[in-house]
Amino acid sequence: MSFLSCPFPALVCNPFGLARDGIYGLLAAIVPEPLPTVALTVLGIAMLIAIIALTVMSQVWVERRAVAFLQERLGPNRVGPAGVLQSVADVLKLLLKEDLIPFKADRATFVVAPLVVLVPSLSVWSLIPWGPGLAIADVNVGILLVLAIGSFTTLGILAAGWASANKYSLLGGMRVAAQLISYEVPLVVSALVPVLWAGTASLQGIIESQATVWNVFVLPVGPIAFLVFLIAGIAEVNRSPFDLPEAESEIVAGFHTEYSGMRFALFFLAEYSNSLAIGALAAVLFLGGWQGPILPPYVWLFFKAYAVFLILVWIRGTLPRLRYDQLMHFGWKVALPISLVTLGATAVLVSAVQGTAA
Amino acid sequence: MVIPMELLVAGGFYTFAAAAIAGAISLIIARNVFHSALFLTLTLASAGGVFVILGADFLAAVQLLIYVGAVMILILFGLMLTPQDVELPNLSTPGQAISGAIVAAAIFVVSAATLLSAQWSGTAAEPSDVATTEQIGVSLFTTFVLPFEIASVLFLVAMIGAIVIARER
Amino acid sequence: MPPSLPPLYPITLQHGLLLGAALFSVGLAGVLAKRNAIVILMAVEVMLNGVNVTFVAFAGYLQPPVLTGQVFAVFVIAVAAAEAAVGLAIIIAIYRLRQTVQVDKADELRG
Amino acid sequence: MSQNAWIVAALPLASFLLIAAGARRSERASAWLTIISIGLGAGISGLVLAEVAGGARVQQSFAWLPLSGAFGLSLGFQVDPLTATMLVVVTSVSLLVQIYSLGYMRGDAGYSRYFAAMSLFTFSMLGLVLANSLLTIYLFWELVGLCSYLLIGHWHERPEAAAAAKKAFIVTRFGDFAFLLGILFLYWHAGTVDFTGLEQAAAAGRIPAAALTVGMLLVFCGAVGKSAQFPLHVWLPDAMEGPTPVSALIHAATMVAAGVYLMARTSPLLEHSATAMLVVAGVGGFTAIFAATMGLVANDIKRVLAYSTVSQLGYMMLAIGLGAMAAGVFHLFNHAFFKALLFLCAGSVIHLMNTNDMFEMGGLRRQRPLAFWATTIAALSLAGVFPLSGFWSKDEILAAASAQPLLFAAALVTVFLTATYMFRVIFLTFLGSPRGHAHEHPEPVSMAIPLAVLIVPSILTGLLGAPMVGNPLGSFLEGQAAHAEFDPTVAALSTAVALGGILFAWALYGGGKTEPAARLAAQFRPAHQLLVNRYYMDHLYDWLVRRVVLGIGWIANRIDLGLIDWMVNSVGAAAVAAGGSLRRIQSGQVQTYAWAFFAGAVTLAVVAAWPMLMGTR
Repeated sequence: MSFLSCPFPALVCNPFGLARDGIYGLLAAIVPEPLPTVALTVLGIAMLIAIIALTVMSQVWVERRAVAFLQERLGPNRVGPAGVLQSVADVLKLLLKEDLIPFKADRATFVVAPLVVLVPSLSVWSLIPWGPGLAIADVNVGILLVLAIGSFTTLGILAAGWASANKYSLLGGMRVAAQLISYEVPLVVSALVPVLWAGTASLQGIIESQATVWNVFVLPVGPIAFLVFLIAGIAEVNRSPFDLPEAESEIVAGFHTEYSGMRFALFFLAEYSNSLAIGALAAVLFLGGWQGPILPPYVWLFFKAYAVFLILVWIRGTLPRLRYDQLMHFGWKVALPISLVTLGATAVLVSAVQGTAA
Repeated sequence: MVIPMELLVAGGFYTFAAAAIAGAISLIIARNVFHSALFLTLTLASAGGVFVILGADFLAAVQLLIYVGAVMILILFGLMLTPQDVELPNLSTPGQAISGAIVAAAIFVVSAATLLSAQWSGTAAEPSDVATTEQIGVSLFTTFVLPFEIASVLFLVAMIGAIVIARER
Repeated sequence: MPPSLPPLYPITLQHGLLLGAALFSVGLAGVLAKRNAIVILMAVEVMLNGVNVTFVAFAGYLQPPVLTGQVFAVFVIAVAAAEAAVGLAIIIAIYRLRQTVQVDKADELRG
Repeated sequence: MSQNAWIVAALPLASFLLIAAGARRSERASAWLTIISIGLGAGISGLVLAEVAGGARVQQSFAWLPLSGAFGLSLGFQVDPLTATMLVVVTSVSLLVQIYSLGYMRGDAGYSRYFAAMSLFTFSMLGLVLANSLLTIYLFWELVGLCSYLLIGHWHERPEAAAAAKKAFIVTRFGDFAFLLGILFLYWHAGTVDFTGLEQAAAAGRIPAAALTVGMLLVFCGAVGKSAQFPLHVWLPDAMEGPTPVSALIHAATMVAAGVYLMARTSPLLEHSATAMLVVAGVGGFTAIFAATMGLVANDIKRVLAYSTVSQLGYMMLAIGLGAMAAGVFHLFNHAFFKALLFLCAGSVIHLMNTNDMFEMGGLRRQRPLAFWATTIAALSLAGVFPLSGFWSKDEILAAASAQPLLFAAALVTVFLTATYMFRVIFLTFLGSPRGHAHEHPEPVSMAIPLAVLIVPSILTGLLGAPMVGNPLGSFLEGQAAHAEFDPTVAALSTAVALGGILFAWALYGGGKTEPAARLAAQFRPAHQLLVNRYYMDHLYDWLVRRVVLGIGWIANRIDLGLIDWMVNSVGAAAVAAGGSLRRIQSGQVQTYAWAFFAGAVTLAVVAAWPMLMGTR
């Protein structure tokens, strides 16, 4: 267990684990199994959602400040010291806004769509391990399940675009759908490289297989797979330079044109949560997950995920938006072949290492 | 009092089964094609949940990944590329619809009666819960290598066929 | 042996098979009763899922465990994906030709 | 090293893949990748040969498609003296040809494509040589055919080249099809396609004699196609439409040798069937003399060399058919070097003159002295003049044939013809006064080096099989101390005949004059016409397709229209009449049909399950 190397008191190194054990002991004394387990899971989920919500607010502020810095602007700097409370103000504003539903819209779908986007993007977090034995659910097909749950997002966006009864929203929704299914293939294929390397699809297993060397440094396949994963990941979360679905100048903000107030905030929350989730996945698959010296595991994973998010911000501040045909061309004719070749090379390498080729 | 694990499993099964069947029925009843598609998603995802309970984790993930991630999107695309006229009644002529329902009900009755009256030997009380991903992979490349190859050829043909058929001339 | 319902719990093979049969039948009803080609395609997917549930149930409950059911389910999913692609291509082609996807409008082969 | 002999084949494959993947953007990179990979391969082949000479033998295979039961396919390779020898021949000739191509192909639009195809071809040929089973050999056999198509048709914008490529591909397909049948046939009877397994089965008599004969003849058909034996030789002369280095590599030294190699590889099987051996020897002997006569009148320098190749391949087949496998391979070995040299020299003068027609050349000795001397040495070697390499191998074959008067006579006449047409080439091309008009540009060094290098083996490799040193190559290939089949009488006779042929050529074309030949041609006009028109073989095939095949088709069409269609139409009319009354059921609604289908299924299920449902069973 690598968090044993953490030199601080157990309360710092493993507060979640301690809290879990404490609450479990408390509950187990009063109510019978499996209620404590269920209660603990529900509690964990609630806590996770709270953490994610707070993190998203920090992400928004960091992104605005960072992009402003890159573009030699000031960025938000009025609300609170250095504008840190800007996000809080924005959230309050969104919550207080009037909630509009267009007259021609398909009401039921219009209302459900943001949830279809948000719920899976939060569910993904229940599978990410924050430390040894510290995941709400550790399933043996973890990575597949993460990617499968992630694919619900497409559906929600498509539904939102359709339900808005607005040509631009519909076009935006279809653009997202086409983009997401195009980039899902290289994403999955490059995510399979660490799976092959670890011999397991369990996220914990993949992290543990990187005890000596992170997958991103496994030459020659690691860096390539990581790069493809990162690019496809950016496309999956619709961020610049792949943010065509919401290209304001072309289709008026795409699928969420008609959304306002709280419902808009849900899309917003999902998008930033997804960005961070891609960071966390990249950390788990390629950057050794929660493993790292001195600091507690959960801090390491958070750092790594946030670092990847910062790379996304950097890219957003630097690169211009792609044209749609360039996007498709890159996805199918560049990213996909590279990821397939990488996967094939990994398979050959793995069987060479295991000596099962002949 | 201890709640047996079996009851939890049963609860999960019934929830997912009910959702799956409800989704399937709503799919048929819904007047709006887009709603049908959303209900189909519900059915497919619930079937994935049933797979988990029946001990097929890998298949559940595959179900979500392929159906929700690909097939559903494909269907929704098809929907949007073929504007739907809502004036027509969405069911066939009453005679066709009713006789269809009768035949479907008869199929259900016959198969249910058969499977309930059969003597199932060589079955376990609980689903076997083993890590099956690797075994599925191994059997795909050994025992079922021929069907596997045929399926890949089928994919190729389907891909080319779909492109050729749907291409604008 | 006359048919008898299985107990409410624990979940046995028959529960899974019943669910499979139910999904298959509901899907069949959809295939027979709907007139929109895309909905029919969706109903076919439901039928295929009913079959898959049956396969998976057998794979889960057979003793000693045999994975053939799961492997076949994988094939069914693969074939279903191919079927959806070709089916939708055909539907789109029909739409271009006749401006409708109602199956009862496509009766060129009427005797 | 021999444990990993597959690396020799993997290197050119890697270079092909690299070129395809991106190196094609740089012509330099493509060419040097090819040359370096084959150079390394040549080095490794040398090491392998040394190890095999030291007694190493390798036999490796792994399951490729392990299907259920006993049936399964495996891929593998083996290294034995034959393989090691061939590896060295293929890699060294290939290396020199690639170096030559550096200069010859300069400025060609498809430079990278050319080298990619050359890499792929070398890979295929090496794989073929390394293969340890008929199935594996067949795999590479087809790849070789494909590469040959690509390379002959390299200048595909020229209709003749495209047609020649198609012709080569289609004509060899006939043989390949028979080859595949032969593999299946042998597999059916022996239950294996491995060479060792087949040899054991044949030795143990587990394959019926008649089956072995049929199987080997079918396999031989494949060799007939690939090695351009009569009657499938027609593609090889046309294949000269490809770039000259291609002709040197593919249509002289290696690919056409695949057929000979196949027969040498299966010669342990062949030995169990006297009939098959006789057929092989007969076809070989006939092809040798048949092709040589056509070489006498061709005006295209490369075509003469092509006919010469066909003829020499006939020699090799003759040797193998006579049971002298080592002699055949020995000749193949020598031939690879001097024929490559001849082609490269031809390429050199074609490069200079921009024409293939010898009557537009003449007097090139001064402009291309190296090519002149190299051609002369190679021609002497080809004609079998003592002590050049061709002399030793040819005499070994002649000695082997001396027991069969008819074949011996054919072989001896061929020696005469060979000497004649080769020196006709030299006299017309290099001697006399220039008739054509040279585009003088200096010869690139990369083209001169291979010529100079190839002269050495053209002179010396014969010593490997010379009786004075105990025929080391023969012993190596046969696996036992081979008695050198050397008959001084035969040697003297053949040398005399060869010299006679040279003198005859001098009489007709000496000093670059052409009048005596023209007079002779006029005198024997019918025979000359027969030869010029290549025995009307192409016309025959054309006629066969045009008249016979289409005629049968016409008759079949008549029968089809008159009889079968009438029957079908009657059935159809009956069905229409019957359907007229039933058509109301056809609503055109697919759902109705589906409904009927499922209703029927339910009915059947209920009927079948009735006893069970009632609890009576």
